[in-house]
Amino acid sequence: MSRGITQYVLLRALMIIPTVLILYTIVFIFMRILPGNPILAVVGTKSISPEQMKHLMHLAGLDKPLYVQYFDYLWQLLHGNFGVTLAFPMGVPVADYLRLRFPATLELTIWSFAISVILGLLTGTLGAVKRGTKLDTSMRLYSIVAYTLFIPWFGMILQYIFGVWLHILPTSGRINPNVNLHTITGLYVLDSILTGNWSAFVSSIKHLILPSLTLGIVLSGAYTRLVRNNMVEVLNQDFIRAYKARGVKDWKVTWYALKNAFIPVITLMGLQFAILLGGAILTETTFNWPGMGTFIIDRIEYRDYNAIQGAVVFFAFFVGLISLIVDVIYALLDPRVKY
Amino acid sequence: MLEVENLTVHYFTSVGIVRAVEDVSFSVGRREWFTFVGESGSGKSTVAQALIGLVPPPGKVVGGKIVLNGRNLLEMSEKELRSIRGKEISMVFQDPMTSLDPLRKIGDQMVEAMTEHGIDEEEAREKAVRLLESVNIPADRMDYYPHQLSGGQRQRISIAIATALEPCLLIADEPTTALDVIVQEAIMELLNELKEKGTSITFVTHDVSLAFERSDRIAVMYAGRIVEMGDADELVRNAMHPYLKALLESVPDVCSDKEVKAIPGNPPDLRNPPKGCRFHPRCPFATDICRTQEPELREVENNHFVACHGVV
Amino acid sequence: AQNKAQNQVSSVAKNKTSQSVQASSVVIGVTDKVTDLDPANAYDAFTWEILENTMVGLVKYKPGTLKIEPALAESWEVKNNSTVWIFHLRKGLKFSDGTPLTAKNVVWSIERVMRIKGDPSWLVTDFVKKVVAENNTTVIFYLKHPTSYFLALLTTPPYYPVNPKYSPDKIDSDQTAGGAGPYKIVKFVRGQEIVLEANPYYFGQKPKTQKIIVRFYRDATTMRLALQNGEIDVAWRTLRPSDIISLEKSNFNVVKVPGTYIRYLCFNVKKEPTSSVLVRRALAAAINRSEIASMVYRGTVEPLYSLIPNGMWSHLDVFKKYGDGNVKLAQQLLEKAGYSKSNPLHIQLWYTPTHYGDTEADLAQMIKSQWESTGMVKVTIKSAEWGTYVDYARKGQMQAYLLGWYPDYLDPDDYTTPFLSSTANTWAGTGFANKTVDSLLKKAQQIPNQDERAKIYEEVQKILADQVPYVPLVQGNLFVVTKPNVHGVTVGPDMVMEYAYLYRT
Amino acid sequence: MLSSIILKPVKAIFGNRPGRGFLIAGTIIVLAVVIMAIFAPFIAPYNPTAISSDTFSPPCWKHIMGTNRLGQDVFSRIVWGSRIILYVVLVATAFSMVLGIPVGLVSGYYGGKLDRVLSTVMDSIYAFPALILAIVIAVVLGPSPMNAAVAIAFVYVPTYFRMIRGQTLSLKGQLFVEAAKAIGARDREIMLKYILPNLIPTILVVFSLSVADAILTEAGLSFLGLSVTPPTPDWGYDLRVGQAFFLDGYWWLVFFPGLMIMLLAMAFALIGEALSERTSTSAR
Amino acid sequence: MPEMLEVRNLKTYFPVRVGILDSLRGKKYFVKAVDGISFSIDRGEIFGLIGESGCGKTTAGRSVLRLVEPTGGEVIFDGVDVLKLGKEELRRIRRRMQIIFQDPYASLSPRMKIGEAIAHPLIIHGIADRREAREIALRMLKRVGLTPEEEYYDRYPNQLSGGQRQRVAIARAMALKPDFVVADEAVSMIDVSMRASILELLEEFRRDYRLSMLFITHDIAVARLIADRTAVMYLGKIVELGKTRRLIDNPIHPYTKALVNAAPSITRRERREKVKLRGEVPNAVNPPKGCRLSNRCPFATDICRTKEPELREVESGHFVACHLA
Ligand SMILES: Nc1ncnc2c1ncn2[C@@H]1O[C@H](COP(=O)(O)OP(=O)(O)OP(=O)(O)O)[C@@H](O)[C@H]1O
Ligand SMILES: Nc1ncnc2c1ncn2[C@@H]1O[C@H](COP(=O)(O)OP(=O)(O)OP(=O)(O)O)[C@@H](O)[C@H]1O
Ligand SMILES: [Mg+2]
Ligand SMILES: [Mg+2]
Repeated sequence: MSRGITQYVLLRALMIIPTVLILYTIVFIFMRILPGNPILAVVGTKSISPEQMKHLMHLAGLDKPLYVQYFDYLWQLLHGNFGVTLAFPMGVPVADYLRLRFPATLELTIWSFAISVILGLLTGTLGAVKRGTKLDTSMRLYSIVAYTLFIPWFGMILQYIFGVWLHILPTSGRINPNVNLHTITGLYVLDSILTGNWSAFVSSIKHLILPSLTLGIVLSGAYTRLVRNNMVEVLNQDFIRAYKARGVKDWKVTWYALKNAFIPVITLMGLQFAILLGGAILTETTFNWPGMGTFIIDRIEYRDYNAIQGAVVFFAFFVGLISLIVDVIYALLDPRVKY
Repeated sequence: MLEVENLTVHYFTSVGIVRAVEDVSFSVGRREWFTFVGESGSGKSTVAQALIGLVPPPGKVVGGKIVLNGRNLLEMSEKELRSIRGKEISMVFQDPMTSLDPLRKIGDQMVEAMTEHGIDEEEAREKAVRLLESVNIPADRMDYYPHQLSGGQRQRISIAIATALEPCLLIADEPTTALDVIVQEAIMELLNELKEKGTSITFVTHDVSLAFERSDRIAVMYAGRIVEMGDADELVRNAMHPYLKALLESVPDVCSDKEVKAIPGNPPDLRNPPKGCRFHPRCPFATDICRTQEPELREVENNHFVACHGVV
Repeated sequence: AQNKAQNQVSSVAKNKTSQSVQASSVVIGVTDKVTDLDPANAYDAFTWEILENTMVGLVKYKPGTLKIEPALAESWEVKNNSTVWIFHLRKGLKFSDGTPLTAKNVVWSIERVMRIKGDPSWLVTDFVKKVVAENNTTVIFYLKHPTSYFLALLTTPPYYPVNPKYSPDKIDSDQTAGGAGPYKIVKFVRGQEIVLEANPYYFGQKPKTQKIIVRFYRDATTMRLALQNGEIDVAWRTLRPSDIISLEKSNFNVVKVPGTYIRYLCFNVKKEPTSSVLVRRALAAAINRSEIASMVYRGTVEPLYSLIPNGMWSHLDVFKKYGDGNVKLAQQLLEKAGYSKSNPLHIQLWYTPTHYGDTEADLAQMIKSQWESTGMVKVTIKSAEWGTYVDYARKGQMQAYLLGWYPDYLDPDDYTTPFLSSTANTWAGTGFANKTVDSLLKKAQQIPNQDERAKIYEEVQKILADQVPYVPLVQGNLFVVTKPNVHGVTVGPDMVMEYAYLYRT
Repeated sequence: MLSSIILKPVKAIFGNRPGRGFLIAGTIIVLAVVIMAIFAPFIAPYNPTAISSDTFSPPCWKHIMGTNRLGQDVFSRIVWGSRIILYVVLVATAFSMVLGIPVGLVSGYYGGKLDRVLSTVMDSIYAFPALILAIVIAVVLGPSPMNAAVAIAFVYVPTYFRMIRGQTLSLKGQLFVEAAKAIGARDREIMLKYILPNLIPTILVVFSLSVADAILTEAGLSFLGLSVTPPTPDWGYDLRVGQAFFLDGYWWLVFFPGLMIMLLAMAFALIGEALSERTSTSAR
Repeated sequence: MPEMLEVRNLKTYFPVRVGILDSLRGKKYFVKAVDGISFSIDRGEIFGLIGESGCGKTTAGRSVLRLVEPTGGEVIFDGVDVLKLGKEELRRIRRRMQIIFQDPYASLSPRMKIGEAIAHPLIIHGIADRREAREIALRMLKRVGLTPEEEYYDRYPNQLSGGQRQRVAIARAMALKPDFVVADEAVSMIDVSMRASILELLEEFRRDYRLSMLFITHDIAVARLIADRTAVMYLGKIVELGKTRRLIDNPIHPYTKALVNAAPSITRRERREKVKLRGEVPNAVNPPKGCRLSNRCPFATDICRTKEPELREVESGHFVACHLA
């Protein structure tokens, strides 16, 4: 059994490859459809001799035919190398940026994820248990309203209330710059715990609250809906009535129902994580969060091919990894799954 | 032992009130096998669920009494009810595929049914093993998940769980409908043994042959009402209600070459049941009074109840 | 401009006297980025600011002025018709990590720039033929042609000696070893912050504040919030006009610094319909600079009537002859060019959305509205991301488009040659070429006498206003907004803030 | 709660059925916005792009939603802005339906290698953060409503494809399809006459939910400046510009555009929710 | 009576869905749903096929019509081997071979008016144009008792009860005037009170059209009522075949005995001989060696566990596959 599962995990991991390849190809094609290139973005409005232009293009490897560029980059990727940036500044390994930016996004998404799941479970369960009542309708409405909140708008309103008006929470950044934090993982909360840095801990938590609340609430809507609907379905199943007919306590029955309702929710989580990453872009923009989202937007301005390709490939890989984890959790939780 | 009087259950759905069960009265004695038989939608399951207080929303018991061993279940608090469920009254459901929690080992589910009623874990485990053996399932299946067992096995486990605390009343709602005849036969045997041991059984089925083959007493339901009730032998020999007569004539039999006769028409829509006797649109003997006045369930002979204006 | 700058310095001086308890660190917020810590490749205004605070060249501007004063070099001599420049270094110079700094380091660093051929390398290679270290303290430059403004060039980062830790022949973007400036870099996190500490080996005055933290913000709003929340002490480049105005109202100190960056509109003189000089003049006349300054920039910029900024010698308000928002003149000119209300001029106006800040779209809208107020123009606004925009410009694919200019060195030459010399202006894509202008500009580069040069530049500006390949719009001011307890804001006309004078009580 | 504000009047008319209340509320909002878009010239009191000196006027009788930094009337911009968002979203949705539905249908019906390749590609795109992909595409294509529509369409094709393919797969296994085969129907007839009509409820649900999603994506793109060029009024873009002034107390610059985005997305989501409840209950 | 259909050694195997591990290892398993069955049906005859759930009855019926591709064997319909036909020929022959499914809820498209559902096959086969097809459909509706037919024509399936839907399904099949019909559990999902009428309807069609029918059921009582001859299936094989009454009243194979014995009956209130099978139906992926019933049969001997019994004629027209018969 346990050998089975490791093999399953390994094989399932192989399935990430086509996903990454497909996204790389899409981005590669799109990035090169239209004029402009990173070197021009760097040179900008300065006069530069054709020789120097050529020199710079050569440095960046952009003088090669497109298909060569395509496979060159793929070849690099195979060696775990994301290439170097092509603009502002040139030549910095993209991996350095990812190492710097990704933990920020990860920290934001993890917290938002936790918030959305907890909120979703609470509201969804509440709605399902009280199905058909006003409370249920409210919860269903909550799910819709939350889901359709426009992230920057909602974020700004929170900023206004808690940052400007009440003045109790910071509205941008990840940590107070005057706090010195020795980073290990790049996840500030974790780092401050690891290094026993109390003030960094407080500061990073404070900075996390608004962005993760924004993103978390928005995404909780989808969970509310799914949990509620699954719960309603599960609660209508015979085994739930069978539990009750055996005199099992209500909270236990609800818990078992929740466990069953949770199984399909797990599948959603993989996809939801992708949406979370998308939402993170807007959240990062609104809260000046130095993560992947803002990185990608910055890099796009300069047509930094390598950086965008690298970021997309990395994201694709990460999303693949998440869905792998989700599948494994699913397989572990649901005894019916065959692998 | 169980006395039900004027039980009425309605489903308050968004498209109208479904009068699933109306004015149903019956009693089940000790060691008795009492069967509800009727077509789909006639309200059998609703009665069964009402007995144990588990009518699913939007259904509500709107009237009547359910007296078990002298106590009216409808007046009990949720907590009291819970303490009775599983211990004095328990239930087996129709679909063995869905009546066990797919995520938990069957052993755990069995044990829980007992520990919830104050039996300690160890004892419960031992008892669970014995119970499994009593329904002919090897004890090592304790660690199996429901999907690893066949439908028949699952249904036997459901029965084992339901009878773990030796309740005096076991409600079985079509426990064999999803199963094959050979398995069905085994389950019926099992229920019969339980009855012999002293459990009363309230059985629900749409299979007329099955109902009449096994039961002591039978209530025939039509559109939410009992139309005829009495000893099984008596009813076969001396069916009085036109519906039951027609029903018995429409069922083919393995053992005889009798011709079957179809019943004309369709079952009524319970949201909007026919006025008067609910069977009158399909009844060849219907008279004016049948169209206007609802017949009451009357005892026509000793222990033989019929609800028909045509029966004197 | 010089006058204003001096006022600035005197206020700095006043602040200096009232010393009380000083904090050991000041946090500065910016929306710019440090792109590249290698002076061989860095080529944007804010990165140069960091480089100028952590490195220093042979000469530098006197804080807050256009006057050049000695830095690493104590003195210098000019020979051979401004083609040989000899510099004498101070003794006992050290880099910020204590490594001795000699003439050899200076030469090595400049040769490194020439070797690497990075972006700003032309500031060296276009002028310097050879640079040699005569001995440990003497550096001699041999120039390609007489260059009257060589000292101005020397103040730019490509000429700064860098720590020998820099890779000798590769761009070293993340190198924090720095040079010999007043500060050294102790921490650099891309996109987040850079932390500076006073350089104990600096030859000049000790900085007022031991530690400077610069935080990078993605946009002005978040930076402003950070200032309001007390996360930063100084909000530096670039707040939006609206932010500055409202911050000033709510008790923050706002220091206005005249800038030397200019905004202008380009016309493609080779492409219909802007190939017609009448059209170009008409469109220039329809532009209302004061309306732009007040509505788009909310009074934070000054109208500009020439490419050479106000306050720089030789500046002439040559575009005043068209007036501001002179709809009548515009209509006349358009009619002459054959357009009318029923046959309006159709034109595309391009801008780039992020490179020049959020106000850019408003600027485009404003110009559209002004042009259309003639009733004879129909404007379509178009935009492209910077990388594409630049490509379109170079290829001459746009008709009318907005650009801006940050000077590389402070001399009228840098505001004329790159725009008007037909060999140097290919980047701008206007296609403007004029033999007279070409030869005038060449001449001005070689004459050492400033008055004679000024005459030539005046003449060039007149041709510019006549031909209208560019329409100067506004000249930027810079604003520093600080908490009330922050003093010593010092920004020179090169728009670089000198952190060494900054302190907080 | 909000529920009572929206549902109360609806309930008063249509009774106590949340599904129906949702449907009605959603339809009303959508209709209102559509009417706003169609009759914009008659509804908007001012030219939405006209610059005036009456800047930053707070909501008042003259300007019910105030004016912005250029003195443009916010309400007029909101009214006209509905055109852009509807246009982009509907064009995008039409594109992705036209691509996603037939391909999903054929792919699911025939299965085989092509199906596997298509599914892998679609799943990959689907699993990737849609907004990020849309941003990359929109930036590259340049800001214009059509390009934004293309970018959005691209990322939503997989939504339709997967849904349709999945449904087709399950319908394909249903008895009535087998029955159609048994009466001798051709593949094309089976797909068009037996499967497609049964996909319509799903399509409607996916349509409303993905339109709700696309509205937010469009708003996201224009918030990042990738959908329209000024002075074209657009909710997402106006919100973005308003952000700069929001904290100075000019709340109306942000509040109204954001509210409209939410309302419109919510309207479609309400419809989708109601429809999906309907299809799931009418299933049996 | 001439033979309408002859099935020879029909086999249908299904690949079993495996986890990705096995699929990548290239392992394949098959459910031998139908594993070599032979029988023939005469013109106008109703041939019953009974057995427990999962024994392969439905698969047999679908294989005969090639709604699933059989793995092997022959299906001779009116002299033609159906399994050898090309796609278009198959489509054409389907006019003459129809099927009625078990689940009346699923066998009609929920989005198609029932009138159209009946008319469509006529149009497909070019038997009638649109208007004529409507006429015929209306006639069929009346014929199966859905009157007023004009009103029923425009209804959708969800507006009908199960019994009514089954009538529609029958009307659809019969509209083509087929020679042969597979009725797969045609009454098992219908309300008790309606079953008899459906059975009557099928009887009528058989009489009127001289229809041959493969009548699949798990209800022995129903088989007894309607089938002329009956075959009993167990795990993909026919274990006993003969005249229905003879088979039910005097079963020979232990499995048939158990089956008949287990069937409930109103008139018989106690069991006859107790033939009890042990355990459960084994997995069809991996059936027992020898006789497939050997692990459950109370009479099993060594030969049963090693050698597979042939279907032998023990009396005229009565076949049994049991070593002990
Ligand atoms: N949850 C519910 N909501 C609304 N109506 C219901 C619900 N459950 C049952 N009903 C209706 O109540 C009536 C009686 O249903 P019940 O399930 O008791 O019938 P039954 O005799 O058990 O039928 P079956 O043989 O199909 O199980 C039916 O008309 C049914 O449609
Ligand atoms: N399409 C299929 N793919 C894989 N296995 C199948 C398929 N159809 C049927 N089977 C399997 O083949 C075996 C026989 O199934 P079939 O449906 O023919 O049995 P049946 O006798 O009709 O049973 P029931 O009484 O439940 O209808 C079963 O084990 C079933 O799981
Ligand atoms: Mg029931
Ligand atoms: Mg079957």
